[in-house]
Amino acid sequence: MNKLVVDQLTKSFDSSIILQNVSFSIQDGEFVSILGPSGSGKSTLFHLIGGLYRPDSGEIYINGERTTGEKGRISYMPQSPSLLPWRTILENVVLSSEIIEQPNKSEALNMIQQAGLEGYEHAYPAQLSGGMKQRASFIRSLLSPQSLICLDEPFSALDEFTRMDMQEWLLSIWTEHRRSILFVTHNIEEAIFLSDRVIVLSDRPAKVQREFTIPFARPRHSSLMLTREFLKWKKEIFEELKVLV
Amino acid sequence: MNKLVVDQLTKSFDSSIILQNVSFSIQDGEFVSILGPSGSGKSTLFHLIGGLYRPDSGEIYINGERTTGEKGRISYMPQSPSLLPWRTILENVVLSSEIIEQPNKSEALNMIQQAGLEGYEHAYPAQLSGGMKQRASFIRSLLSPQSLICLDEPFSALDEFTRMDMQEWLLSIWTEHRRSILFVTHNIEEAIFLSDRVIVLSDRPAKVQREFTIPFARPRHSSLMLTREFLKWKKEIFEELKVLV
Amino acid sequence: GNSEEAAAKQEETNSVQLVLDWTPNTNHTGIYVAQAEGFFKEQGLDVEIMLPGEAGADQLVASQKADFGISAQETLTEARIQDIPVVSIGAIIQHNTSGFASPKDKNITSPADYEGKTYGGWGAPVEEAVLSSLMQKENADVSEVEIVNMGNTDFFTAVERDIDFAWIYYGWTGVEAELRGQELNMQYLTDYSEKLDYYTPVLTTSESMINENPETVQAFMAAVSKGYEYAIEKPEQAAEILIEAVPDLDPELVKASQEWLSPKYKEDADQWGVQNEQVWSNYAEWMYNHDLLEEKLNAEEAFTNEFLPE
Amino acid sequence: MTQRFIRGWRPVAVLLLFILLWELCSRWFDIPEWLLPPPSLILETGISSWADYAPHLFSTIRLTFLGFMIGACFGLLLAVLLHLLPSVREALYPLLILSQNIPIIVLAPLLVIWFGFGALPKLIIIVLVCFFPIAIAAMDGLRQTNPEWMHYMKMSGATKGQIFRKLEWPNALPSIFSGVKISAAYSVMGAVISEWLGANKGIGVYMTLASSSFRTDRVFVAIFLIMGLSLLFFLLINLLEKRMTSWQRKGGGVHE
Amino acid sequence: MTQRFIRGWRPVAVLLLFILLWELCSRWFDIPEWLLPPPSLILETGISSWADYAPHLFSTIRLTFLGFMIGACFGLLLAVLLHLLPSVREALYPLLILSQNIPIIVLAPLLVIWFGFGALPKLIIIVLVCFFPIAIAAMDGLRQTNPEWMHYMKMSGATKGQIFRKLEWPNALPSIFSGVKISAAYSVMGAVISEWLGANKGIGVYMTLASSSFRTDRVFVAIFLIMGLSLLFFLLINLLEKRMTSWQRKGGGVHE
Ligand SMILES: Nc1ncnc2c1ncn2[C@@H]1O[C@H](COP(=O)(O)OP(=O)(O)OP(=O)(O)O)[C@@H](O)[C@H]1O
Ligand SMILES: Nc1ncnc2c1ncn2[C@@H]1O[C@H](COP(=O)(O)OP(=O)(O)OP(=O)(O)O)[C@@H](O)[C@H]1O
Ligand SMILES: O=C([O-])O
Ligand SMILES: [Mg+2]
Ligand SMILES: [Mg+2]
Repeated sequence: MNKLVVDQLTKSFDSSIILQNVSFSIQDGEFVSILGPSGSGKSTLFHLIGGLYRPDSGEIYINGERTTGEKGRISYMPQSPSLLPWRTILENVVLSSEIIEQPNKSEALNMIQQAGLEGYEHAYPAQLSGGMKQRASFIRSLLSPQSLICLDEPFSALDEFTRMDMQEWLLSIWTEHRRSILFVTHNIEEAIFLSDRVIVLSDRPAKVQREFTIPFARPRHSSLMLTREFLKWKKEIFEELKVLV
Repeated sequence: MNKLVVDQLTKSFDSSIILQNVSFSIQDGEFVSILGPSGSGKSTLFHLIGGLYRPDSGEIYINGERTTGEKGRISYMPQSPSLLPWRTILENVVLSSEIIEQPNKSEALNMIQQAGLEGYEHAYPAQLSGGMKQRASFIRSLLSPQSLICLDEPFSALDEFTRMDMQEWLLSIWTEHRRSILFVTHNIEEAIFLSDRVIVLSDRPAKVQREFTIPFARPRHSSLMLTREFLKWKKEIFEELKVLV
Repeated sequence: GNSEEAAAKQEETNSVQLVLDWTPNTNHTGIYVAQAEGFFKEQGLDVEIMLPGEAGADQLVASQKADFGISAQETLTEARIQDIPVVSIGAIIQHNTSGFASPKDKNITSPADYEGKTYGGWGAPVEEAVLSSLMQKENADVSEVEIVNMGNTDFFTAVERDIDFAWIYYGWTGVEAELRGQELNMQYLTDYSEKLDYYTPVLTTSESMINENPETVQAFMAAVSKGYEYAIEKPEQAAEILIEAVPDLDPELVKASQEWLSPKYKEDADQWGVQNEQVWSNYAEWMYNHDLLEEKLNAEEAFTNEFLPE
Repeated sequence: MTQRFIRGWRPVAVLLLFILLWELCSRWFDIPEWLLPPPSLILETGISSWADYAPHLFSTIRLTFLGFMIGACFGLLLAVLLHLLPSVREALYPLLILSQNIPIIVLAPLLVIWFGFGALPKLIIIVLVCFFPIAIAAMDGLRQTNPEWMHYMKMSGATKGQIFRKLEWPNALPSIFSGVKISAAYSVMGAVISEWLGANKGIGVYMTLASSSFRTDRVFVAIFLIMGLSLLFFLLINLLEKRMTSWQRKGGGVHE
Repeated sequence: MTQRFIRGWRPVAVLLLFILLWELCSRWFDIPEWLLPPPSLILETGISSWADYAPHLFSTIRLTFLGFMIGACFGLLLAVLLHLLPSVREALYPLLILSQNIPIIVLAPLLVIWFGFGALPKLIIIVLVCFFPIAIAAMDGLRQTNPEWMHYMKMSGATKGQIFRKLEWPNALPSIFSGVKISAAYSVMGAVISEWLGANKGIGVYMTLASSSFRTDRVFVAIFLIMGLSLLFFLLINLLEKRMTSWQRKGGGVHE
C-alpha cells in the first residue's frame, strides 16, 4: 500500500516557481531519502506534505486519503530545531505527542538518554549546543505517534560518530515500529546507507530528476559503506547531482 | 608570528566544566580546523575567543595582544545563521562591515552573486531556504575587515556541490587576502582538504586531544580527496575521534 | 520711589486676572457686563477671566497666581482657618439662595419629611450639620435620613435614581428645572436658620494684594459694582451680554436664571456687595459649634467693605 | 486593494450598527434627551454648532498633537536611557509608577502656581499621561532581544550604541508601537483633562460649559469629537507601524 | 542574595533622597503648608490620623483589587477572543480605542442611572481603565510568534487551542506582563476616580473632603497612600513575572 503519494505538485512563491509537477510515492514501511541542491525546494515539499500551505496544483494522499492542505498527518522534524525556549528539553521532546495524545514521559526520558542528552532533561534549549538541540528536535519527531515521519536534514549538525549512532538508532526504531520515513539530507552516503529509495530533485524549479532503488539487504552494517558496490552507488548519485549544480 | 594564542583556557557552566586547559595557537595566514564531538565545547571556545564571556582561567592573545574578554577582534560566523529578520539579505551581509567601517555594497553584491544568491539581495531571511541563510551568514563573515575569521560549521546545511563551491571560494579568498582562519566542522574530509592543521578536541571536558599538521601542498584540487594519502589522513583522524565518542 | 511706584501701577493697571469658582453662570454676570461695557477699561484695568478647573480659586488667589477670585463664605471660612490669606471684598448675592430640592412627586414639603428619605450629597460633614439644624426645628431626627455620596452626579440624574433630595442653588439648577417643567419642592436654608444665611458667592482677593495694591482693588470693585448695578437694572441686556461672552451656555437658561437672580444681587442691602460682620461671625460660630471648624474665625479679618465705591 | 477596502469598512460597519441601535433604543425606551440624546440629535447639534466649537476643537488638536509628540519623545528617550543605564533603571522605575499616581486634583494647583495658566502646565499633564505606556513598553521591548543575535553583535565588536541602533531598536519596534498606540488612545483624553486646569478654549472647556448648563447634546458632540480625534490619531499610528514593520509580512509571514 | 538586597535598596535610596530634598526646599523657600506641606508634616498627619483614614484605605484596597482582577481578566479574555477571531478583531479594535475616550464626566451619570450608587458602577470604571493596556499588549504579544515555531506546531497538527496554549500564550507572556504592569499602575488611580461617582468611603472621598476643607497635609497623606498602594501592587506583579518567565534567565540569559 502507498503510505504517501505526491501527485503533480506545483508551488511558487511570489511568481517564481519552486516545485514543478513533483510526483513520487512512499510504500508503507519504506525509507525514502531526498537529495537536491540547496534552495531547490525540499523543505517546501515537506511544508506542503505537512499541510502548512496548499500547492498551486497537484494533490497529496496519505494512507490513501486525499490530505492536500490538511495538517497533523505527519511527524515532522524541521530543518532548524525550533525548540520552545520556555520549555525544558523533556517538555520540548514530548510536545509532538502532547498534541495528539497523553505524552509518555518515561519513554521520552529513555530516548533522551539514548541520544546522549542525559543530564539535560531539565535544561532549557539555550543551554544546549547546536548538535544537542538538533538531537532534541529529532527525539521530538520520534515521539510523535504518527506513522509517516518527515525528517529535514536531521543530522546536519552532528559529528560523524554521533551521526552514525543516530542513524543506527533511527533504523532500529524504524524496523521495530514499521514506520515510513521521508528523509532529506545533503549527505549522499547517509542517503544510500539508510534508504530503500533515493529521490534526486533538480534545481529550481524542482522536478524529480531521478529515483534510485537501493538494493542492499537489511539490516545494514556501517562496514557496508566501505564496499565497492556502495561506492559505485555513491558515484552514480554524485554524478546525477553534479549536473544539477 | 602568532595570530591567535589560546592559553590554558578553562570554562564551566553551572558547575560542569566544559573546557579544561585548552591551549593552541594559529600562525598568521594559517588555516586551522577544529574537530570534536557534538557538545564538546567548540562553539563555547569561539565565544571565548570572541570575548562574549570571560574564561574561568587562561588567556587569549590576538596579534600578540592579550584580548581575553575583549570583543570585536575577530570576524565570526555563528553556528546558526542569526540573520536579522528586518534586514534584507544585502543589508544583513554588510552588517559585519557596517560595525567597523563604511560598508562596501558593490563588493557585497558581488559576493552574494558568487554564493549563488543573486536575485535574493532584497529578499528577507524568512524567504530563504536553510542553506541559503547559511550562505548569507557566511558572506557576512567574509565581508568583515577582521584578519582572523572564526567559522562555526559554515557549510553544514549545504549539499555536497554547493559546499565544494563554497570551500574553493573560501580558499581563494583566504589565499588572496592572507587572512587566518579557525574553522569548526564535523566533516573530516572538509577539515583535511582545507586546513594546514587539524585540532581534535576531546569530549566534555574538552581538552586538545591531538593536533595534525596536514602536509598537502597548495593550491589543492578536489581530486586530492581521492588520493590514498588523503584517505590515510582521513582514517587516522577518524580513529582519533572514534575513541572519544 | 516715585517712578517705581508708577511703573508698578502701570503694570497692574494693564492686566489683572480673575478666577471663577466654577463655569461661568449668572452669578458672574456683573463681571462679564463690566468687561463688555468697558467698565474695567474706564478704571484702567484689563481683566482676564479664567476658569479654575481643578486648581481651586482660593489657592490661586492666595498664591497670587490670580489677583481676584470668586469663592463662598463657607469655603473662605475654612480656608482662613488653614491660614490661607484670602479676603472677601464683596458679596455677590446678599442672601443664601441655596436649599434642599426634590421633585414635587416625592412630596417633601418640610425638613420633617426628610426622615426616611435619601439625601444625595458630596460627603462633607457640613451637610449633615445643616440637615440636622433644619430638621431640629421640626423635631425631626437627622439619623433617619440616609445620606449618600453622589459625587459629581448632577441633580436631575441623581433624583431619577436612588436619591430623593439634594442641595442646589435655585438660581441655576432650580431655574433649569422650571425650564424642563420639572416641578420642585424647595426648602431654603434661610427660611430655617438665620445663621445659615451666609454669603455665597463672594469676590475675593489676597491679603498681600490689599496691602500692596489697594488702588487696584478699589478700581476693580468700582467696575464690578457698576457691572452688577447694570445687571440689577437691566436683566435682559445683562443676560445677552453673558450669552455673548460665553456662547456655549444655554441661552434659555441664562435668560431665565438672570431674571430670577437680578433682584437678589442687592435685595434689601443699601448697596450691592456690602457684607455684615454679623453674617460672618454667625456662620463661623455655627460651624465651630458643629465641630466643623478647628478654631474660631476672626471674622473681621475675613472680609472688608472698604473697597466698595462710595 | 479591494480586499483592504472591505476590511477597512468592517469596523465602520460595526460602529454604524452600534449607532443605529442606540438611535432605536432612544426611541423605543423613550430615554430623556438630557440623559442620553439620540445620535440624530447629536449629529444635528454637531452640524449646527460647528462654528461654536471649531475654535475649541482646533485648540485641542494643537494641544494634543504637541503634547503627544513631546510625551512620546520623552517616553522613548527615557526608555532608551534607562535601558542603556541598567542601574539608573532600577532606581527610577518605581518613580515612573508613582508618576502615574499623582492625582490631577493635587497636581493642578501646583502646576498652575508654578507655571501659570499658559500652555506649559497643560503640556506637562499630557506628557505625564502619554510618556508612561511608551516608556514601559519600549523598555520591555528593548530587553527582549534574541540572545543569538545579541551574541553575534557583541562578538563582532558592535558598540553599545550600534547594538542599540542596529539590533535592539528595530527589534523593539513592535513593542514600542504597542505602547505608542496605547498612548495615542489616551492623548486626547489627556488634553481634555489638562484643559480642566484652567483654559478658556478647548473641547474640555466646551464640554464643561455644556455640561454645567445641562446641554447634554453638546456634551455628546464633544465626546464624539474627542473619540473621532483619538481614532484618527490611532489610525495614523497604525499606518506608520505597518510601514515601519513591513518586513514582518514578507516570507515569515502569515500563511493561512 | 545580598546583591539582590542592595539592588532593591537603590530605588528606596532615590526616593529617600527625593523626600529629603523636598523637606529642605520646603524649609529654605518657606513654602506655605497649605500649598505644599513638608514631608515631615505629612508623616505626622499620616500617623496621627491613621484611625481616620484606615477604613477609607481598606475600602479602596478592596475596590482596587477587585476591579483590577476583573479588568485584567476581561482584558485578557478580550485579547484572546479577538486574537482567535481575527475578523472580529478588526471590527472591534476601534471600539477599544473609543472606550478609552469616554470621559468619566459623561459616563458617570449614565452609570448612576443604570446601576445606582453601589459598587457596580465603580467597578465598571476601574475595569474600563485597567482592561485596555492589557488587551492591547496581549494582542500585540499574541501576534508576534516566531513563524518557525508556528510552522512546526501547525504541521504537527496542533489545534488552534493547542497552538494558543502551548505556543502563543507562553510566547506572549512578557508582553502581557508589560500590559499588566501598566494597568496595575493605573488601577489605584482608577479606583480613586471611580469614588468620585459617589462613595461614602475610600481614599478618593477622603482626599476630596480634605481638599475641600483645605487640609493639604491630609490630601498629601492620601496621595502617599495611593502611591504606596500602587507601588506595592506593581512590585507584586513584578515578582509574579519573574517567577513565570524564569526560563529567560537560564542560558539564553544575559552574559556581560
Ligand atoms: N516564504 C517564502 N517566501 C518566498 N520564497 C520562499 C519562501 N520559502 C521558501 N522560498 C524559496 O523557495 C525555494 C526553496 O526553499 P526550500 O527551503 O524549500 O529549499 P531547500 O531545498 O529546503 O533548501 P536547503 O537545502 O537550503 O534547506 C528557495 O529559493 C526559497 O528562496
Ligand atoms: N549558556 C549555557 N549555559 C549552560 N550550558 C551551556 C551554555 N552554552 C553551552 N553550554 C554547554 O556547553 C557544552 C558545549 O557547548 P558548545 O555549544 O560549545 O558545543 P559544541 O562543541 O559547539 O557542540 P555542537 O557541535 O553540537 O555545536 C554543552 O554541553 C552545552 O550544554
Ligand atoms: O481624571 C479623570 O480621568 O477624570
Ligand atoms: Mg531546507
Ligand atoms: Mg557548536
